[in-house]
Amino acid sequence: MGVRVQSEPFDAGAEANAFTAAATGAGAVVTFSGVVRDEGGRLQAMSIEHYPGMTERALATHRETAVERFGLTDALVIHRYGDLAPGDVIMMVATAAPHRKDAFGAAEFLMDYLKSRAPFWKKERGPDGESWVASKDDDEAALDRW
Amino acid sequence: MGVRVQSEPFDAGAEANAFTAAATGAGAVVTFSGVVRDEGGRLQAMSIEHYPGMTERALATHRETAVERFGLTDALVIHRYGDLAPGDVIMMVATAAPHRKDAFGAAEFLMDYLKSRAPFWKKERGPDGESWVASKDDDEAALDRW
Amino acid sequence: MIDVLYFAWLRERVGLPRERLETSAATVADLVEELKVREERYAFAFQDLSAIRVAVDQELVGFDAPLAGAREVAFFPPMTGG
Amino acid sequence: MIDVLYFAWLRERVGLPRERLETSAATVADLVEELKVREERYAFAFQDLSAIRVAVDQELVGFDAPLAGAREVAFFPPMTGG
Repeated sequence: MGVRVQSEPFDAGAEANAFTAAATGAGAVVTFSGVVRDEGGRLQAMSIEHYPGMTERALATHRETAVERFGLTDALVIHRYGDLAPGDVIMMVATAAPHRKDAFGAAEFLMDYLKSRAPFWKKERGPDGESWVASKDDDEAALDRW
Repeated sequence: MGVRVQSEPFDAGAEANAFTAAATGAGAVVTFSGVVRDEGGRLQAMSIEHYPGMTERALATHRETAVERFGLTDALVIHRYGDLAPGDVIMMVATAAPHRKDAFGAAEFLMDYLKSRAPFWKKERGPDGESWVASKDDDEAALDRW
Repeated sequence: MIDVLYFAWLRERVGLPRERLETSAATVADLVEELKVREERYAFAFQDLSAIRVAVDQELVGFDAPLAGAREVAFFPPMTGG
Repeated sequence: MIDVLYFAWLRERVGLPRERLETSAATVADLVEELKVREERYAFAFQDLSAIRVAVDQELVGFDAPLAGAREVAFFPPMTGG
């Protein structure tokens, strides 16, 4: 089902259903959704900047790698940019495979790459103003296992 | 969101959306859906038998263990029994956590336990008649990592 | 008196989903031995215990589990849900 | 001529999202040195290279990457998507 980069909200459940219905012969479908946390009221809004062109390329490459490496029947990546509010779904990945181990592995693989290798940058607005979200050493380290 | 054992079909996408909307403060939501494969046309129908009473207890216990062990904000398990057809969604789990590692780990943990410790038995009907699905050594071995 | 339940191919071999039995078996293994000598269909159903799982009062146990105080014993093949 | 793009706080520090530059820099690192001596805002933006990532023609590269034939260089902080 490819990759999509968009500012518009999307219906993660409807996307998952369409993905599952199209994944004939899959057996196992895993989805991951990232949601804007409100951090106990400290986060009022989030905006996401990205690098048009490179974003789509990077996501398509990671998706293709995941499909080959885990023998997926299909994979989907959707990521929003622009202004988001607490509770909004930022992005989702979905993976379909004959067996659960590969569907799970591929979803984790895609998320690890997406976190540190897809050109998105989050800015948060709270009571004390705006700040860019710092990358986590954990996220970079997570790539080592693949 | 608890556990549900039912013969009726359910809308996995709608369940996932409701789960995500209720999981305030979660950040990461993982779902797994099991789908009846058609095995290249060799599987015509599936029926699932279960142990009423014990099924609900076992699922509730595994869910509670997952919530505590992975610090989930919520977890959901839905499993069907009765007659199913290729393409039908057999079951789903959903897990919500502040960070993706725990949401993924908990969903895999729940699936591993559900496969080998929840009292469901699948029977498949194909061109050569009916047969009970054999358990996989892999599924039993998968429990060792937890 | 104890309720004995059978699931999947065990149910098919025994020929019924549940029955209420009078037994003085001390353990699950003793109960199985009682059943096996009762009728051929039980001997057929329980011929390979390595392929059979047991629950006493809806908790998975081993064949050495005691039956004292138990209300319900269930026999079934390894589970294949998910 | 090469297009140079800046994202996130690099864009804010440099004060523009992209510009077209004439450069004879052989590598990304050379280009950064050219920029740093040009104006204070570039020196500020590029003061800690360990916090900066680079893409040449939309592929992640190191600072030692050659610029020969490149059409587009982008500078940005470590990515925080997902």
